[in-house]
Amino acid sequence: METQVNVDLTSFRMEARKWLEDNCPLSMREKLTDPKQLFWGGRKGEFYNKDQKDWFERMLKKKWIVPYWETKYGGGGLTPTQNNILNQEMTRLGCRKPHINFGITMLGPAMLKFASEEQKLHYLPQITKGKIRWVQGYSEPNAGSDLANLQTKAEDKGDHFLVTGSKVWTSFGDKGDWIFCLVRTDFSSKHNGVSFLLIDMASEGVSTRPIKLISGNSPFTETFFDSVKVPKENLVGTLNEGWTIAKYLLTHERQMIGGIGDTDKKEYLRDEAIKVLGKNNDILSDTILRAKIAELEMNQEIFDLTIQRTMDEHKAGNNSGAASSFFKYYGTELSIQSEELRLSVNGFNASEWTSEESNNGAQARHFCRTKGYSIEGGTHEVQLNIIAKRILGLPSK
Amino acid sequence: METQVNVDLTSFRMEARKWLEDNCPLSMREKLTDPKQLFWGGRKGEFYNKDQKDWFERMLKKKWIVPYWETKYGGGGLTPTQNNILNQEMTRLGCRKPHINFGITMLGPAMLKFASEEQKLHYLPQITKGKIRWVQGYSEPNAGSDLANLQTKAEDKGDHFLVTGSKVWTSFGDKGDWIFCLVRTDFSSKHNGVSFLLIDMASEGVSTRPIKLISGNSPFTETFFDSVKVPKENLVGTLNEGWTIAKYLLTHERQMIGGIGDTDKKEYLRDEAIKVLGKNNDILSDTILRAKIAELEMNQEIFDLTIQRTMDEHKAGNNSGAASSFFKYYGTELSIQSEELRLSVNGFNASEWTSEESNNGAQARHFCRTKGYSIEGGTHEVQLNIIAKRILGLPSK
Amino acid sequence: MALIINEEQQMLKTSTKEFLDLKSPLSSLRVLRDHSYKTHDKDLWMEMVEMGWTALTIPEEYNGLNFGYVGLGQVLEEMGRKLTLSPIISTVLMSSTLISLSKNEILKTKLFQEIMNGSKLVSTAHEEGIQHNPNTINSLLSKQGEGYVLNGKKNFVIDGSISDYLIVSSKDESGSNTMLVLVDSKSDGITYNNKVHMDSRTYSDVSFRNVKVDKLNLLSEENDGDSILEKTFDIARVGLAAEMLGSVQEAFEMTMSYLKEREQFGVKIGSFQALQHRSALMFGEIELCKSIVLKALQAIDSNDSNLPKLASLAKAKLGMTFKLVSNEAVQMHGGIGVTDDADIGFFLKRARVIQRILGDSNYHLDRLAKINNY
Amino acid sequence: MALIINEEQQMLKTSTKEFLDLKSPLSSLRVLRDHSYKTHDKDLWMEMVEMGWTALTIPEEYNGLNFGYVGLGQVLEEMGRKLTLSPIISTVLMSSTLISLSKNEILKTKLFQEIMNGSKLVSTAHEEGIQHNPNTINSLLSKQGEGYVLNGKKNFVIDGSISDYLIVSSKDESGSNTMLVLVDSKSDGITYNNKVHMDSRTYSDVSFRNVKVDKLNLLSEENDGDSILEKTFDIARVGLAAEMLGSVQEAFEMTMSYLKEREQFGVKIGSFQALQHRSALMFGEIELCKSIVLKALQAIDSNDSNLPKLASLAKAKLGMTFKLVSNEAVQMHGGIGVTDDADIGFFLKRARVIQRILGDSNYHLDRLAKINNY
Repeated sequence: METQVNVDLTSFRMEARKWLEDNCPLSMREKLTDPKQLFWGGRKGEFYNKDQKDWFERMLKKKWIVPYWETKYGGGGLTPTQNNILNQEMTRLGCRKPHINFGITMLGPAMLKFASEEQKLHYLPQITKGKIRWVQGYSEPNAGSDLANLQTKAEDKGDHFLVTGSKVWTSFGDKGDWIFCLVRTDFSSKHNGVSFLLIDMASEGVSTRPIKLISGNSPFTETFFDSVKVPKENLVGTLNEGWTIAKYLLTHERQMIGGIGDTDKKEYLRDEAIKVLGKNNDILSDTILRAKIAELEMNQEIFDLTIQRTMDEHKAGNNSGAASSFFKYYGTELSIQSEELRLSVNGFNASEWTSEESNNGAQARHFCRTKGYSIEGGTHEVQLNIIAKRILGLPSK
Repeated sequence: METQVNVDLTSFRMEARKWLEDNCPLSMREKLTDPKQLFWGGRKGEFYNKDQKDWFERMLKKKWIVPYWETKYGGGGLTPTQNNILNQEMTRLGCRKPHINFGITMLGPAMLKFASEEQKLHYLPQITKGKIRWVQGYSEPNAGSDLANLQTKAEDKGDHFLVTGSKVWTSFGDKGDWIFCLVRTDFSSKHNGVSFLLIDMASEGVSTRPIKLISGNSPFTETFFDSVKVPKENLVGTLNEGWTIAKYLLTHERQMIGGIGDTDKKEYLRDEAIKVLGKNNDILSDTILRAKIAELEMNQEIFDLTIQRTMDEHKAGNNSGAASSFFKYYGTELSIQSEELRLSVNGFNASEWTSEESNNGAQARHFCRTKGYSIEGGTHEVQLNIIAKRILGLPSK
Repeated sequence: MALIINEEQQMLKTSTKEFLDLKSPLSSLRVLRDHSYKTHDKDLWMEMVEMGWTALTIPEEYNGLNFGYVGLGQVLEEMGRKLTLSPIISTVLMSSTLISLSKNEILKTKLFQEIMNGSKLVSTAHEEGIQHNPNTINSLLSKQGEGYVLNGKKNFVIDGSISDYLIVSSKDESGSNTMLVLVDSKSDGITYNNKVHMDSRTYSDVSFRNVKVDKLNLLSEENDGDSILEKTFDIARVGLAAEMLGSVQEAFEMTMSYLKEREQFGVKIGSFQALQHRSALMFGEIELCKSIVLKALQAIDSNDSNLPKLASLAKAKLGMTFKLVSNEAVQMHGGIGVTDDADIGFFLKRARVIQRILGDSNYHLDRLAKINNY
Repeated sequence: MALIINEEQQMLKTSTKEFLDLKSPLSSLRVLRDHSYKTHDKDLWMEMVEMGWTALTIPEEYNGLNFGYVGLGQVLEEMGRKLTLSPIISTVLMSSTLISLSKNEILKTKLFQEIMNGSKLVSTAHEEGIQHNPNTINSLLSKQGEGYVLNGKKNFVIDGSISDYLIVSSKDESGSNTMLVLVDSKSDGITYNNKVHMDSRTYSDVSFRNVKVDKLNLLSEENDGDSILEKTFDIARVGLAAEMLGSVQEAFEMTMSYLKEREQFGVKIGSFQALQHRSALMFGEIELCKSIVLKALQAIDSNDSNLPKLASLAKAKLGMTFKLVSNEAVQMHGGIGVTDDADIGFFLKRARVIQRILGDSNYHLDRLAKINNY
């Protein structure tokens, strides 16, 4: 029996490998050099080039945009093990993801857990086809990490909610189609009066304003709701209990930002340093930088092992491992430190901001962008609070 | 006029130098290798050898045990500038301090500020003669850094107080003669009900128990007061307002522990490292340790400059400088880090604990001892709280 | 291989914990120390032997339990929690490992049997400087008649004061081959300078002066001395890391309990956010430690060619984390933490000694960079 | 010398602050940046010239103010608070300093006058790699007829896009002498690649191809090129540290204000103990920074032979502290801190660029170790 399963998995692996080799255009196996090379889909979605279009459409036809969802929801129906094998094969070949969407990574998992069957059958297949580009709306101008202080309100008007307020830090809000939102439906209690609502951003009264970051780019917007009518059936889960869904989603977001599930091929800072700085008596010429790189790479390597261990424990039904807050904290911290060291390695070149040679200051801008990682999806401080209180059980005052 | 002052100071310097050269025995100019080489005085005070005795007695005759106190209190009557010059000359020759006593460094300054003239005339001359070894008693078993929670009580019995309770972390309580104590004289308020009392440790009902530290040594005791009668005239300052004196004294203690006023000649960790580890291509063979030593020595050097700057600002009547909490924190932190690195430098030898070659584990024990520095005299955490609140004005909850 | 321990390994870990909770609580260390720094409790050691701890890593063909190093790692981790004094590091982790890599089958069979039945203790003598430095061997093994004579000095021999045999590294007369020989610790020409260190354990400086060595006592053949030694060191580094992992967790847990218990300024000190954040950071570091220790232990059992790198990752990371956690543990215990009455200080002291054995964190960070060619 | 500034220096500092508060608030940087990265405000520069800032360090014999580097340091510190864009680093701190060390009296008199009256800007061109490396000079100054021709490439020339003159380091044909020459920036054979960096300032890569140099334009004599360059670098490092000190203090104070203002979870975020402790640690580091900057500035004016060590201490310490404080400042500002709307991010960006100029903290820690012979 066991043997039969292994045989099946091996043949699945071989088939997947062959299919990917046959269908993934060579240019779609190269390292990403520009965010535009990712296809986000949705009403305004445009393909970057023909290879990207082919790749998306072939994967779509194969039902491998979201390979592990059930087929009735438009997924590929793969088992977790098959899905893992597919991921491994894609990583091996260096295949880019055919489609990126918060609908897949965030809303989908939440809907699978909390939505009605009707809602699932309506929304999930659209997500697997890349038809809707989803945006998330949690934070508000004066709430920041303090979600209990949400002010955007949804008034019950019989057949619809009337939504008024604003959200900040909505990722690519100006490019999205629909937003999943936390709104206040009851002001009498803090955590319980919040609901989880899906809003079409084409509705009257919705507008956005880009937020320019210190990197000079605008991956986020502010989104305004001015008496927006939202049908009642767009409520996911129980009224006033959106907090449960939000917590579930934040966990997913933390893992995403923390870098879990990243299928990029590894690039080592040390190789860049050797190339740029050279060696002296067989060791990197800057011995102080060398020690810092060694320590960073030690932690990166052990962090990767820790993700693996946690997944393996999870598979073995043992959830004693570290929490998502730790992964969010540590994963982002390593990214930040890595970009800081990369600046040291590349010296005068690293801080260029506009030249063509520097790809419009890609490195410096990326460095700046990482400074947001320790803030988005719950600040470093909030993660440490969560670890201290929920995992370590340290008392409140 | 200015010129005359300079001439006088120069001649004072020359006289002091000559006197020290003539009177300080050569062995009293060597680096301390054993705490016993310090003379603490008091009833049980014993001289380590004849040179130590000669040195103390000559300085005593010269009135330079406490050179900067007024002559009516037994001091040498030197101006601050003269005292500085004397210190410089002593450092130049490497002269050991002839006498160490908390009476000089802690109680004395507090008495000069808060005691009655009668008390000053009674106690200070004894201090300048090394007749009383003073001990301090602030902390209590369940108070730690929280002085407002003191429980040792002094009941008013008409002509005397009746003191009951206990103190911990009394330095060398088993070797001391008198203790200056914070006692509670009013339980109705926290800060205001505390008084500052001098107690003869030979009184009936006083007992001590040594506290053994992780270093294996016992520089502290626990001191117990079992219905001890203390004459009313032993109260210093106003009844119930001992807190003011305590705060003033803590400031002095912090500066002491933080290393201000240390006249020892500098020893550099780098020299030890070069000797022990050797070089490779002209740089220290362990390049990682080299970077850590360089960073530590950078901070040590700049910390010394910061002490100097603060003193110079003080002299110039400008007190905008850093507070004692910062000096206590940073000075002790540097000592701790320095001992940690010294362990790395000396490898297997550093952790020896009992052998003769290692001078009964002097290095390892000293390392252990430094771990107390960040706790005594207000923990690191308390110092950071004080800086945040009093200097930076950050709000309380 | 999944990064988890299997059921058998978990059972071993649990039974070890139960055994040590009962027979060797943290307080045992204090008792032995206060008895003139006794090296270990001999009866307890025989119980450990009976439980098969000395046989765990020995292959079945030599009547061992063949439980592997992941298994031994669980035992060491639990012993790290109690800071248990025993000859397991010297005899099992180092010497038995070295012996298993030798091709001297006669000696191997004999020594394995003596180690498994608890009749003999064995130490390796390999350090010659005051820092771990595997590349410096000045001890000399010269031919004399049918056999050899050994001359040289070794430092910091773990359990050198109690072992029955010493395995000594030396160079042959050509200066190019590393020779590993077994000598009876009572042989003529061997002198000991036993030194108690801050972790209350005894380490010996050992001098060899014209010590006779029978040719049957050679554990290395021509050319394999270095590789045996290097592999022994890597395996031992991982085992030490496993011990440190136990110590780190125990010190951390004791501190978390203290934070939940101790009151100051009218509240539990564990409610202070600054201490909470520092605790959360330690939690994260310890999670990392667990992963690298297990990965490295698995690498030994699976004969993974990445062992040198993983061993250095484990020893470097655990060294840093043990230092951090033992410092924070003492600091968070406040005044009581620096008194000898409190047990928490034992972790501070052990951290500083075990850090140096077979290379401290600086050594292994440097080695990692060298392994990665920079 | 007492480690305090005197009354005159304090007055200069105060008047500089008042002037910049009015004429060059932090927002000016944004305005210039948003005008296609304008290098500076020319009218404002002329006002600075009129206030005598370009004459501060020039001796009286050349009609300068002879106010010394402690004085210039106060101006730079205040400019660091506002991140003011101006040619003061290139023209005054670096070039005027270099000129003052030259023995070419004719050129010196002329250049000092032009710098003091604001008619000319001068840049030094000395970097040839992507890291500061004073020991690598491949640019070549060859004899040609009565004069010379210059060939080579220089990187990261501060204000290279606007200066009227460039002072260029090169080697003579023997390869052993370092030559410092003044060239007109518009000379034939000079080409520029101007690059905006993350601090919104423009730095130029400059190529020299057979550029004619009159022998009267030599700023170095035989053998003194290296020492002039080295001393210029050390003085400039201290000046940069003074600028960084201003930036560090401003970023810290803005953050403390924010902590006292911003509410979250119903309380001021400045009441969170974890943030308080991190703030207190920054306070301490900044206190240290103040001491070393003043000490190093005084060392310039008193011709202290310890200048190299003090300059490296200053640059290393300020580099580390500016990094720490700018990181913490952005982090403590939370979401708003990473938006372009907030000014605090400007400090983050400036920290990363000024860190690299004339050696980053790693460079100077290494240099400190070398100065102390290890």
